[in-house]
Amino acid sequence: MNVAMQAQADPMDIRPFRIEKIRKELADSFTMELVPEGGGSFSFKPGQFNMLYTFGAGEVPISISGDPSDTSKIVHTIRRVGAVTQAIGNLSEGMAVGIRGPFGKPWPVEEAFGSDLVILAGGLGLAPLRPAIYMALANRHRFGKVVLLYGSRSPSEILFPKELEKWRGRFDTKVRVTVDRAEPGWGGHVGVVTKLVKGAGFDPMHTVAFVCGPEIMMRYGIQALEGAGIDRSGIYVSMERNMKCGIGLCGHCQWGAPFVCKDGPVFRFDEVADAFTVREL
Amino acid sequence: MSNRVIKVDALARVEGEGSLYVRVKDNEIKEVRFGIFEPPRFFEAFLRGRHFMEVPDITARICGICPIAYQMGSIQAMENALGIVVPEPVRALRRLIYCGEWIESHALHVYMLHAPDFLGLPDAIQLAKSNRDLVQKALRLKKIGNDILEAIGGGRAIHPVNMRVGGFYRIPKKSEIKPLIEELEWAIEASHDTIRLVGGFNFPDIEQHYNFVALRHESEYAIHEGRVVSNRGLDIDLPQFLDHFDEEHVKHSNALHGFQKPGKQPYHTGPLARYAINYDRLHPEAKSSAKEAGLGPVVRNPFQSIVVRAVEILQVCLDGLAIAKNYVEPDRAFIEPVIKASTGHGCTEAPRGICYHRYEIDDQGLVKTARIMPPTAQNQKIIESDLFKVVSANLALSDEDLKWRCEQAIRNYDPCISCATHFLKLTVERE
Amino acid sequence: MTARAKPRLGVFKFSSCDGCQLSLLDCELELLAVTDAVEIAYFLEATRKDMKGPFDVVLVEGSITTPHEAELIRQIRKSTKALITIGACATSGGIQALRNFKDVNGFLEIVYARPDYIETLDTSTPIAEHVQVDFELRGCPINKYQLLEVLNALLNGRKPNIPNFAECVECKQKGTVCVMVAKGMPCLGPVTQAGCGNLCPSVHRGCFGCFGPMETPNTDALAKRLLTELGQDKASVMRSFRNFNANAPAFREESLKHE
Amino acid sequence: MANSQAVIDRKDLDALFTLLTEEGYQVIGPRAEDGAILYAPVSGPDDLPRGMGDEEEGGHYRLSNRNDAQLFGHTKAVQGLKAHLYPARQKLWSAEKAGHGFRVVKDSSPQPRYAFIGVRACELAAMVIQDKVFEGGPYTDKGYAERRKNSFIAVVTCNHAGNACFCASQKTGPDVSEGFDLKLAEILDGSRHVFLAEAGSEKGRAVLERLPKQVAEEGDKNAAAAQIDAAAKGQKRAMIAGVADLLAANLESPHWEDVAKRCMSCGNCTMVCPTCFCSTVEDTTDLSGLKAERSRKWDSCFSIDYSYIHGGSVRNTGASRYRQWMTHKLSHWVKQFGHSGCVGCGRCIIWCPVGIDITAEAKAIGKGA
Ligand SMILES: Cc1cc2nc3c(=O)[nH]c(=O)nc-3n(C[C@H](O)[C@H](O)[C@H](O)COP(=O)(O)OP(=O)(O)OC[C@H]3O[C@@H](n4cnc5c(N)ncnc54)[C@H](O)[C@@H]3O)c2cc1C
Ligand code: SF4
Ligand code: SF4
Ligand code: SF4
Repeated sequence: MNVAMQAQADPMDIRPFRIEKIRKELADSFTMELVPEGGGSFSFKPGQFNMLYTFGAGEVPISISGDPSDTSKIVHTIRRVGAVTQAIGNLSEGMAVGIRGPFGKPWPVEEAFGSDLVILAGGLGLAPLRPAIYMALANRHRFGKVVLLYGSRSPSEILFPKELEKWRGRFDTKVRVTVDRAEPGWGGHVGVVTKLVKGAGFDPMHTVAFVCGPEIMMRYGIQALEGAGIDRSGIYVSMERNMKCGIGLCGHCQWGAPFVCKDGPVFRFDEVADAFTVREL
Repeated sequence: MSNRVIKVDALARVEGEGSLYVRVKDNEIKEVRFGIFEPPRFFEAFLRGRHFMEVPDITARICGICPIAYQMGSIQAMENALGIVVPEPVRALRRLIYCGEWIESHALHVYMLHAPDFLGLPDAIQLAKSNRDLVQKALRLKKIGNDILEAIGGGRAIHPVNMRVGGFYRIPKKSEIKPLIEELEWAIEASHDTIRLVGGFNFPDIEQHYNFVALRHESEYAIHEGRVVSNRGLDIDLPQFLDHFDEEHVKHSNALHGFQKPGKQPYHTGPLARYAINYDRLHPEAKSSAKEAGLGPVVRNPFQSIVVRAVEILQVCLDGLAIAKNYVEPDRAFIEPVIKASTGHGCTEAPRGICYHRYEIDDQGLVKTARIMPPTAQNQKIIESDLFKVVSANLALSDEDLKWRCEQAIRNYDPCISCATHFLKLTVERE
Repeated sequence: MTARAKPRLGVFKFSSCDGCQLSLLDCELELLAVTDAVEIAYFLEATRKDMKGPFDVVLVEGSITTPHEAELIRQIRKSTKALITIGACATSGGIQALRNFKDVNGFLEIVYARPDYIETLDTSTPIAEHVQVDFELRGCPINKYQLLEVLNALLNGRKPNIPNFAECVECKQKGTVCVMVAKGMPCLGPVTQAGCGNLCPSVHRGCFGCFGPMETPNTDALAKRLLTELGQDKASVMRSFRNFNANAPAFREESLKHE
Repeated sequence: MANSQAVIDRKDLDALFTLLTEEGYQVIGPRAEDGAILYAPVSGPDDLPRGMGDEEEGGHYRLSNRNDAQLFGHTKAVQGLKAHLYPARQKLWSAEKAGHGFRVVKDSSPQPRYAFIGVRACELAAMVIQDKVFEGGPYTDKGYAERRKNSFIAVVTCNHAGNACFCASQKTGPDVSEGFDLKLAEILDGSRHVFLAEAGSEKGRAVLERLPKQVAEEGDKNAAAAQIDAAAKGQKRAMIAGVADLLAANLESPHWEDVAKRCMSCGNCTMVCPTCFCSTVEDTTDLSGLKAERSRKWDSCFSIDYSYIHGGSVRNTGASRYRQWMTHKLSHWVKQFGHSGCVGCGRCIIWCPVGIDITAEAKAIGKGA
């Protein structure tokens, strides 16, 4: 297994990957496809992340947003927010980045086989969930209902619109998209994503939900899911904390007892529900 | 055409900010004003009420180029007030750190501020383009000065933290001084080369009959201790300094103008003065090197100050080497001062000239009054008089060239305008 | 050599001692690399070349103490992409900000025979009080390695590695014995930003705060300690906070409490 | 397994240093320097702090004169052995631009081989805790692991407790039963000055075998036991029982605010704590932009940057940062690594410039609850 392989080598060593393709997603975000410099494969599980290094600027944790069944490349979707993400954004095809990973606990897609699956995403939070969606759709027959609820701030900030459209077109999947603020030409839902939960039509007794987005959105999302009758133990969330090593040695990502990097980023909500209510934890 | 005004609003490659204003009418100089527009920083005022132990760290901030001069001057003034005489090894260490400041400051001035004038270049960066090796060598020489400052001064060359009233906070280990030996040996060779190089520059023909004032020590080429001596017969101890020297405030400058009483005579302090007064104290090697460069026992051409500076670099490298070689760790880092109401004087040779301090402290150790006379302030009058001469000798030059020549004349003094308070604006008005 | 276009650097001086800009010339081993990497377009201390803006980066030393300076800094801000202030003068007002606590006219009379010749403001203030500043580098003087790091980070589009935590961290990382705990010396280290390279405690003296307040200075807790276990009187505590960064808000407020 | 014990005479102690040096170790031991006991290179017993004791209290430390010939009459050094096994700054690799990409060159300089002499029970316990952190999980810190594996540990048992010590209540000392190569107890009785020695590993046995020694008498064994007993009984501080659960249940206690008024967030406690392991990485470049480097440096949870994520830091208040430090030490650590993160050495109490006492704060939280 991949993780085990990493454990043998020095996990602080970076591996160079070449940028094969860059696609602009939104005004401030882009997707990169990376292939190992000098060949090889890369496998990961949905929800895992890499530490992505760019020469001279530094290293940041970034979730993998590609298809887990495709081991020929790594896909990352990144928002430019600061020095490192800007520097990565300034690279062009053919240049190299450094990768350490994959790290972290994945979305439990396989464990959810047999249940309904609700995916609740906000903003860029769709990126870390996309591998789970790919995997769920590849195993569509193993699930009951599959529901994707996605909220973004405005229509022009909807991530992966083409794919959302494609998934919406599938008769076996329910996709609902909402925006906080409508723009001219928008005919869809307006309002917070949590409003979509009601009437999504899943069986709360047999549903597993994956939630990812800004912390505040996750808070309300979980409330809504719980309100709809899903048990805490069936809800999974993905957290973000400052990370310097990605492997539980630097201490930065502690969130109470768990290390977000190795005990997360995906957590079962009942195990961390208390932490969610503690300020500045 | 007969009326010209030459203005230099911001003088380059000097420390701090000053200006020059020259007005010429019918080929006759009407006015020369060397103005210092460095905004006032009021050191003497806010030193009042400070504890005497805090003073050296505050006075250091008068000037980032020669902080040792300001630290050591105030330290020695306080020691003078409190009757502290530091033991020989501490004294030697002080001399060594001062050698470091001289090497650093002189190397900076000779190569980076002054030499480009003689080579017709705007700066040392351009010089590095044509002669990178030379600039690298200059930088290494300068660095050796800084290395000394760092080794003794507690890790940094600008505003070092290790000097205190009574001695040092921490005694440098022998192992920290030892590496300086090899560096100084290299520096001695490099200083010989420097003297040869700058000795070969072309100097404008100017002779000035200066009233030279410098420190003189019984056995050393005076740096950090000595009596105040002039080439016109003055020979006084520090407490009498203010009986003979004073400063006045002129309208065109934020720095005070120093003069010698009576008659408000201008005087010259700095390398030329030190050299003339202490020629017999020069190390034989430095003396012969000066001779080879064509210098006699007195140098009267201010433009040749660059050569004298180079000789002084050699002198302090030789001095420093001897101290570093004989270094033994003093058994005590400092003598604990006992506070009493008193007055003390201190004077050292900053790279640019004598720097005088006087403090009055009360029985709590708090400063009642402070008086500091930095070298540039003392030299202001003489700089103006040099300028007068330079302009009269060069009236045929175009404004642009005359301006440059004037700047050079000021750079001869390596004036540290920040200490004199800063901004050289040269304004030459030709009416 | 680098493929980057050479950014244009300007170095400007306001009320100060020159020490911080000299730090750049003191980077002897790196200086030529700096001049390879940037074009020094304005640096009075080093060059006669007086190129006008626009600049890519401007380093500003010194505080604002005259009306002329207040005007000049506005012009400079307009002519540069990035403005970095260097040193205690530029980042907090410097030692000359001691005037802010007194009547400046009284000061004038002490130093100058003819105060009417002098044009000065009542206060010495940091650059950031006048124009927007992109990065503030602390220290009296700045640490030359930190200066190189900031230039370096800027050139490489990286966040500078300039920590804002306490000097104490530097002590312990270097293995320096705490002078406050082991020798009973007053030390401002716990409230002072790290970065000097742990100078004072390394030479067995307390830090006197030349890097200014750390990110979250609890000066109150320190002052209490100084006044009790360390046996300091109010006046000394006031003076401790009234130094090179006297005008930095945290230090100013603490010193006022002990007036 | 009962290890065989022997007695080494004080005058034969040199042999231990010689032997370890011959074996290629750099010998690190306690030295009195700059007014404190530090771990630093020592070349023989003469470098040890003979006759030196230490006086400790919250925010207070002084070296004292014992007026005797004991070499280990102090308690613990300012910092533990963390500074050696897990250096404050370590280069990880450098990289160079190459074509469109870059090439990484690992820093492969060999790790030092240290022999630590005079290690205290709490310090050894701290090492074992750091072993769990750096080597116990799926990922290993290679540098630490190598230095640790290379090291030789000669414990010296305590014969008295410092005022800040509370190892007894943390069950990490003062006795030591495993994890060492050699264990020494210093016995000074009139003119008789000996060390009761016991090997705890093969490495230790091999060394002990080659040292000049005599058979250990019952009297010496009893004396050593009595010392440990005295060190345990002499402890003035103790961590309250059940602190892990107590803190976990009191994350919102108003007492955190109270500590925050006194705490300066200076980070001293995290730096001197022998188990604290937080670090950050520093990516640097050269001016040409052609070379880059990465180092790892100690970090402190008291800094604002520590918890920074885009938009702001998670822990802005002093209260939340103190809570992070204390709850991590005493509570979360147990969940993370199966053991408290505090060995009761008391360093954080001594070296806190304002003398905040972790045992007292724990008690106060207990009362407030
Ligand atoms: C598990 C995980 C997965 C992530 N996945 C993605 C993703 O798929 N796409 C994406 O765009 N972003 C993702 N992020 C967020 C991303 O790591 C930050 O946006 C990034 O670190 C910002 O770095 P910067 O230097 O550009 O910003 P600055 O604001 O300049 O940040 C300075 C430094 O702080 C740290 N830092 C800042 N924000 C974060 C953060 N949110 N998390 C951790 N460290 C931070 C980094 O070390 C960074 O270099 C993820 C974060 C985590 C923890
Ligand atoms: S000496 Fe000062 S800076 Fe260093 S740890 Fe002690 S209090 Fe902090
Ligand atoms: S220790 Fe403090 S006073 Fe000393 S140099 Fe550093 S910041 Fe300045
Ligand atoms: S928390 Fe304090 S007492 Fe406990 S191990 Fe760390 S420094 Fe020692």
